[in-house]
Amino acid sequence: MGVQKLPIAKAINESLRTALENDPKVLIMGEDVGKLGGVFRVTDGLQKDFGEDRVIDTPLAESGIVGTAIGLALRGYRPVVEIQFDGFVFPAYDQIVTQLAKMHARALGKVKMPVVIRIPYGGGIGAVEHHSESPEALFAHVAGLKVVSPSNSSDAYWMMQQAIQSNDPVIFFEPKRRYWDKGEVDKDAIPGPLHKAGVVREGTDLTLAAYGPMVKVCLEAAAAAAEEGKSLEVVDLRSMSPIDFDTVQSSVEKTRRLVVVHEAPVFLGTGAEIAARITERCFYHLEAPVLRVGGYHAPYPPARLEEEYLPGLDRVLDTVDRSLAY
Amino acid sequence: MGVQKLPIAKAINESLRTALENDPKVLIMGEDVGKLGGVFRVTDGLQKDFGEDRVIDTPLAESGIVGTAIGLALRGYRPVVEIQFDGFVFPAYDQIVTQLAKMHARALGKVKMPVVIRIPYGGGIGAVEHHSESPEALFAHVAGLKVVSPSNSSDAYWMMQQAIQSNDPVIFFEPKRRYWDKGEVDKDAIPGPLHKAGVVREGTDLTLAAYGPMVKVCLEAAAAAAEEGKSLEVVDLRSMSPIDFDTVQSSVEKTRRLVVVHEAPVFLGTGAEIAARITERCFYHLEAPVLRVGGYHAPYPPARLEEEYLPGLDRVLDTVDRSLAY
Amino acid sequence: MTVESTAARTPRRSSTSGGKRASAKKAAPKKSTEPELVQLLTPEGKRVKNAQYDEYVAGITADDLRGLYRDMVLTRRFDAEATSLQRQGELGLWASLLGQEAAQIGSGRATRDDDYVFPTYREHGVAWCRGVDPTNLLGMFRGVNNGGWDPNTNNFHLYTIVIGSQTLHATGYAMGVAKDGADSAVIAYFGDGASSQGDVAEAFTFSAVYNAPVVFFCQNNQWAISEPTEKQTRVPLYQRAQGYGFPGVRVDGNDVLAVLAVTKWALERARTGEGPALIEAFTYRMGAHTTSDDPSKYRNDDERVAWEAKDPILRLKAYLESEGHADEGFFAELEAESEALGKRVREVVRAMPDPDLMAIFENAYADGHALVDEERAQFAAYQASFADEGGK
Amino acid sequence: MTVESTAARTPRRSSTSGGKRASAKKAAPKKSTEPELVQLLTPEGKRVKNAQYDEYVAGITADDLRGLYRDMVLTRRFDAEATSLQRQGELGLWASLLGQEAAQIGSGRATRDDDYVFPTYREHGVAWCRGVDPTNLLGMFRGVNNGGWDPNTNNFHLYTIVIGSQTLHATGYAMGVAKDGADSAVIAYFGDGASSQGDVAEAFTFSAVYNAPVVFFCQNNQWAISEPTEKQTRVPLYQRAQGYGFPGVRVDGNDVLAVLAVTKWALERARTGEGPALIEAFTYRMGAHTTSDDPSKYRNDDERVAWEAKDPILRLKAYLESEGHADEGFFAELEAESEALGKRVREVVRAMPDPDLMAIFENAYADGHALVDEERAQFAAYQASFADEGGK
Ligand SMILES: Cc1ncc(C[n+]2csc(CCOP(=O)(O)OP(=O)(O)O)c2C)c(N)n1
Ligand SMILES: Cc1ncc(C[n+]2csc(CCOP(=O)(O)OP(=O)(O)O)c2C)c(N)n1
Ligand SMILES: [Mg+2]
Ligand SMILES: [Mg+2]
Repeated sequence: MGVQKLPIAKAINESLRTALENDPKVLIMGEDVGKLGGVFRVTDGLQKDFGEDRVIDTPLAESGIVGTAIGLALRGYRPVVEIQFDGFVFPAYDQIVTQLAKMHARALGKVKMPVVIRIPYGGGIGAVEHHSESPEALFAHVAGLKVVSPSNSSDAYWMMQQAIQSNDPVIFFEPKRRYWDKGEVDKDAIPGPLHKAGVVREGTDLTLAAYGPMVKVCLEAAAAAAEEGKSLEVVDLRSMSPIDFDTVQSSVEKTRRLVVVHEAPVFLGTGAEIAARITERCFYHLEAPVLRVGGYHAPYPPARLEEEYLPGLDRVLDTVDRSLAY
Repeated sequence: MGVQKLPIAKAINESLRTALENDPKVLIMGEDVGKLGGVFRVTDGLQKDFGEDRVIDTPLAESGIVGTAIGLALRGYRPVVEIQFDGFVFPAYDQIVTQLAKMHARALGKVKMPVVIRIPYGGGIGAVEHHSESPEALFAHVAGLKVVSPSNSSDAYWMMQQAIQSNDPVIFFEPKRRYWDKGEVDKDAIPGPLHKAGVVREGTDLTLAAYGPMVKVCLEAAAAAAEEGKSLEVVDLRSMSPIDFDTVQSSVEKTRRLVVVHEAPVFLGTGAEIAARITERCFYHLEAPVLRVGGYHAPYPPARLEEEYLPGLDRVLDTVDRSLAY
Repeated sequence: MTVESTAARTPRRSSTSGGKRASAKKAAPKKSTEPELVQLLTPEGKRVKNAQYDEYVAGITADDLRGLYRDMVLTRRFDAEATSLQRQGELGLWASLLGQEAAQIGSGRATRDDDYVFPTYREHGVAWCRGVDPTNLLGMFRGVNNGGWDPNTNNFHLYTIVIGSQTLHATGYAMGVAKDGADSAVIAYFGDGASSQGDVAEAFTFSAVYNAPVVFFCQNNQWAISEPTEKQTRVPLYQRAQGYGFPGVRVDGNDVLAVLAVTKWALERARTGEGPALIEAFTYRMGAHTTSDDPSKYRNDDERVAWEAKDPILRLKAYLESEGHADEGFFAELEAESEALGKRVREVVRAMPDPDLMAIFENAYADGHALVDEERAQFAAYQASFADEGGK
Repeated sequence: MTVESTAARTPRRSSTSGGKRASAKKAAPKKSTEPELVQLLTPEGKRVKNAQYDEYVAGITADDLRGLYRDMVLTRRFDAEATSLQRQGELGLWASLLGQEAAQIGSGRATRDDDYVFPTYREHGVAWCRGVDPTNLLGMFRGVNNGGWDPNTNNFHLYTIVIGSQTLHATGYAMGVAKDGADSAVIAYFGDGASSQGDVAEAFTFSAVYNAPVVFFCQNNQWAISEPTEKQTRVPLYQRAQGYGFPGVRVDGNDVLAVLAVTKWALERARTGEGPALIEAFTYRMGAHTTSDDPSKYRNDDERVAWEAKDPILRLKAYLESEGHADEGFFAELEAESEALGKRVREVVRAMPDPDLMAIFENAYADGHALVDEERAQFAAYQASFADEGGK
C-alpha cells in the first residue's frame, strides 16, 4: 500500500474500510452514515461496498444507537458508532457512562465491550449551537472508558485501527476542523501504543501539551516563539484516558515549564488533571505553575465570537510569556 | 421559630416546606416524592399539606422530569426536582447540560431557569450499584449550572432556601450518608452567600478542603491529627461551581499545604481544578504539591469494598503525612 | 387480547424453510398502503367536504384565505432570500422550509395569541404567524447569537436544535398552563426523524398522564437529513399517539385549510381539558436539509418532482382563483410586498453587527458566577493589551 | 384520519363553563374498564379455552404442569429465604418477586436454550428457568459483586438496575441474532414504571425498524415503588406497541399457562422473522418494592388481599388437583425439596466470602489502563503499610 497523503477525514474512512475488510464483526452505525456517508463524508462509500447489514443508518436516537451497540457487542460484534456532532452525544450519555463503561466490570470480566464511539468535536468551523463543543473531560472522568483524539492523518488512521481492536470502549474524538488537513499515512507502518503521547517538536524552554485540533495551534505557536528565540517543546497527548503522564513528566523535567492547551473550558478540563498531577510529579522541577489555555466558563458562543473564545496563537503565546516570566 | 436540632434530611424537608409556603410558584417533582415522601423521606408530608398540584409524583423518566421542569420554569414556576439516586441522573444529563444550563444564555437573558435538581449522592450506605456515586465534576465542568453540597443541617436548610431563590439552575448534591446526622438549624439566622466556603476548623500546618460527606471525615482527621500535634485547618467548600478559591487561597497562604478530599474519583475530580488553580495562586507559598484523596479510577465497587474505595480517616491522614513530609 | 399493528404482516414462514431467518431486512413488514389523509383542498385546489373538520373552517372568509395565501408566499420569499444570503456568505447556514409552508402557516394561524409555540429550527412560517420579525430568525444562522428574540413577546420559544428536546419543554409549559387554570394551549413542533427520540416518547407520556393541553405537531417531510421515514418507523407516525392514550391524526400537510382545521380541532380539545393530541402533517422537504446538505447523494429527484404537483401555494392559488376570491391586483400587490420583504431582510442582515466580544460572558448566568467574573476580567485585560500595543 | 384512544374520554366542556380548564387532574380521562386478559386458567384453577393461544400449550403434559408448579414453589421459597437473609443482615437488600412467579416461570419456560434473556433486577424466577444457580443472584444484593454470573453460560444477562436500559441491549443483541441468521429470539423484561423511560421507546423503535427478533415482556405489577400505573400511562400498557407497528397482548400474569402460551407465541413470531412483540403480564407486587421499602406509606392492604385470591401457585395447585395430576406425595416431596433449597441458599450465602480488596481494580478495563495500574500499585502499597504496622 505504501505511503499516501490523505486528509484526516479520509484517513479515518480508510481505516474504517480496512477494519470492515479485516473483521466481519465490525459494524458502522449512526445517523446518515449510509448513503450520505455521514455529514462529513467520513463513512463515504462504505455502505455501498459493505452493504446495509454492516453500515447501518439508525433511527434518530443516540441512546438507542449506543444501547443497541452494547447489545451487538454482547453478541460478539464490534460496533463503531458515529455521533453526528459533539453536542448530540448527551442523549447517549447514560448508556455510555452507566452501561458501556461499567459492563465489563459488572460482569467480572466475562463480557467485553469493544465499542468505538466516534465524535467529530471542537469548534472553528463557524457552525450553529451544539456543533462546536469539546466534552472530552466528561468522558475521561468516567472509569471504564478510554478517550483518545488524533491530531493528524497518520494517527487518525492508526488510532482508529487500534480503537477498533481494543476490547474496551473507546471514545474517539475527531478534530472536525482539521478533517481536511492532509498528512502522510503509511499503512505498512507499525504504530506505537494507542495511549502513548508523542513529542512532536523538541524544545528546551517550555512544554506545550495539547491534543486533537490544538496540536496544530501549539506547533504554530512554537514556530512563532522560535523566531523570538524561545524553544518550545510540543507534546501531542493523543489520549485523554489514560493520559501518558510519563511523557509529559520527562518533557517537563527538561523544560521546567508547562502550558496545557485545549478548546474545552479550562475549569475542570483535562488541563486541570494534567496540572495537578504534573505538579505533584515535578514539584521540585517546575519553575512556574502549570498554566492552562482553554475555553471560558460560558456556553460555546455564537460563531462570530468563536475566534475569541477558542485558544489561538496569541493566547497561547501570551500564556507562554506568563510562564516564562516566573 | 428559634433554633432546632434537625437531621440533614429533615432540615431539607423543612426548607422545602418553607419554600412551598412562601412562594406559590415553587413545585416539588420527582419519582415517589408524593405519598411516599421520597425514598429518603426528604419530601415527607409535603404532598399531604400542599396537594398533588404542588408536590408531583412523576412518571419514571428522568429526562422527562427535567425537561418538563424546564417548561414549567418557562411558564414562571420554580421546580425543585428530585433525582432518586446519583446514578440515575444520567438519563436527564442531556436536558441538564444542553437545555437547562444554556437556556438563559441562548435567550440572551430573556428567560430564567430557576430549577433546583436535588441529588442524594455519595457512598457509604452499603447500597447496590448506581446508588453511591459522586458525579459532581460532570456538572461543575458545565457552564450555566451551579453546583453545591451542604455538609450539615444548617447549611442544608439555608443553602436549599438560597438554591430555590436562585435564578440559575442549581444542582444540589445531598450527602445521603449524612442524612441522619443532626445539627442545629436557626431559621431566623441571616445566612452567608450560597457559594462561599467556610473555615470549619482553624489550623496552621495544613489545609484540608472538602465538601458534603467528606467534611465530617476531614474534621475527624483534624481531631486525630491534633492528638499527634498537627494543626489542620478544614475548609468546607460548600460550592463546586463556583468554587470559592479566595477562601482556600487565604487558608493555604497561612498553612502552605493543601489536601483536597472527595469521594469522586481523583482523576478529573473537582480536586484537580482546586490543585491546578491553588497552585497557580499560591505558587510561592506552597511547601508541598496539592495532594488529593478520592475515589479510584474504577467503577464504584460493590458495598463490601466501599470502605476501602472511599476516602476514610486513614487515607486522609496518610496523605496529610505525605504532604507534611515535603 | 391482541392489538395487531396496521402494517401488512409478513406471513409466517413455513416450517420447511428450516426455521432459519433470512436477514431482518428482507423479513420486515412491507410499508402499509398510505392511510387516509385529512384533506380539504385537493392538489388541484378543489374543496372537498370533511364531516369532522369542516366546522373548524366554517367561518373562514375570502379575506382569511387571501391572508393564508399571503403568509405562505411571504414565508417562501423570506426563505428563498435567506437561502441566497447563505450563498452570499451572509449566513453560515440556512434550514429551508420550502414545501412546508402550508403545514406551518395552517398550524401557526390556528394558534391564539395566548397559546405558546415550541418550534424546532425550521418553523420560519410559524414564527411569521406569531409575529416574530423574520430577520430575528437569522441571527443564529448568521452566528451572531444562539437565539435572537424574547420568547415571551410572541409566545414563540427559541429554536431548538437538539432533536426532540423541546417537546418536553412544551409539555412542562402546558402543565403550567393547566396549573394556572388558563385556557391557553401549547403546540410543539418536531420532525419525522425526531419521533425516534426518547424525549418525544417521554413528552407523550407526561402529557397524557397529566392531561396537559399540548398539541404535538409532527411535520413528516419524509426525510431526516438522508434518512427516509422508514428508518424511523414502520407504521404511519400519527398512530404513535394511540398507544399513549390520545388521538393521532394525519393531515395533508400541503393543504393549508386542512392543517388549519385539524390544528384548531386539536388546540380546542387541549383548551377544553381534553389533553394532548398528535398531528402528523404529511408533507415534503423540497430542498436540501440545510444549505450544508446535498440531497443528490441520497434521493432521487423524481420524488421531489412528484411533490411539486402538490405544492401548497399553487393549490391555494387555484382555489382562490376558481372561487374568484383573488384578482390580478391582489397577486401583483403581493408580489411587490414580497420583493419589499426580500429587500428588507437583505438589508437588515447585511447591517447586522457582530456581537460585542464581551457577549461571550454575558448571560452565562442570571445571578453571576465568580469564575465568569474572573475570566471576564482576564479577557478584558487581554483584549486591552492589544489596544495598548496598538493592535498587535 | 383519527385514531381515538380506547380510554374513556371526558366530554368536552360546554361553552358555558367559561372555557376555563379545571385542574388537569380532574379533567383527565377516567381509567378505561380493564381490557380482556388472555387467561387459560381462572383464579379458581379452571381451564378455559382460548382459540388463539391454546395451540401453544396443546402438547403440555402432566409432568410439564408439575414442573411449572415446582418452579413456582421453589422460586417463591428461594425468594422468601432471600428476604429473611436480608432481615438477618446477610444481604444488604432484596427485591422480592412475590406474586410474580407465574409471569416469570411461564415466560422463562417459554424460552429455548439458545434464546437470550435480559432481566431487570427482579427476575429471580426467570433466572431459575435459565438454570442460573439462585445463589449466584445474591452476590449483588449482599454487596460482594455487581453481577455474579457469566451471562453467556445460560444466555441470561446480568441484572440491570437502571430502569429500561436493558431493553436497548436486548434489541441490539436481537439485531445481532438476525445478522447471524440464527433463529433464536431475545426477551427483555421490564416493569410498568420502566415503560415511561425514553430508552424503552427507543428500543421499540429500533426493534420495529430492524424487525429484530425481540419480545418485550412487561410485568405490570401495578406499582413502581410508590407510584401506581396511572402515573405512567392512562391507557393499558400493551397498547403501546401498536403505535410502533408491532402487536401487544395483555395476559393474566398470575396464570402460568397463559403466560407460557403467549410468550411462546411471541418468541415463535420473533424466530420466524415477524419481529418484535410486546407482552404485558398483568400481575401484582405482593410485597414491598424492596426490603428497604414500606408500602404501608402509600397503598391500601385491601388491594393486596384482593390479589391474594388470584395467587399464581394456588391457582395451578387447584388445577393440578382437580385434574388429578398431582398427589400428596408430590406436594410432600416438593416441600422437602423447598426446605433443602432454603437451607442450601442460607448456607451458601453465609459462607460467601467478601471479595479480595484488589477486586476494586479488577476488570475496570479489559486491556488495562495506566492510571488503574498506578492506583492499584499505590493501593497495594497502602494496604501493605498496615500489615507492616501490624494492622494499624
Ligand atoms: C440529538 C440530535 N441528534 C442529531 C442531530 C443532527 N440533526 C439535525 S437535523 C437532523 C434530522 C432531523 O430530521 P427531522 O426530525 O425529520 O426534521 P427535519 O430536519 O426533516 O425538519 C439531524 C439528525 C441533532 N440536531 N440533534
Ligand atoms: C433510571 C432509574 N431511575 C430510578 C430508579 C429507582 N428505581 C428503582 S426500581 C424503581 C421502580 C421501578 O418500577 P417498575 O418498572 O414498575 O418495576 P418493579 O420494581 O415494579 O418491578 C425505581 C424508580 C432506577 N433504578 N433507575
Ligand atoms: Mg424530516
Ligand atoms: Mg412495577
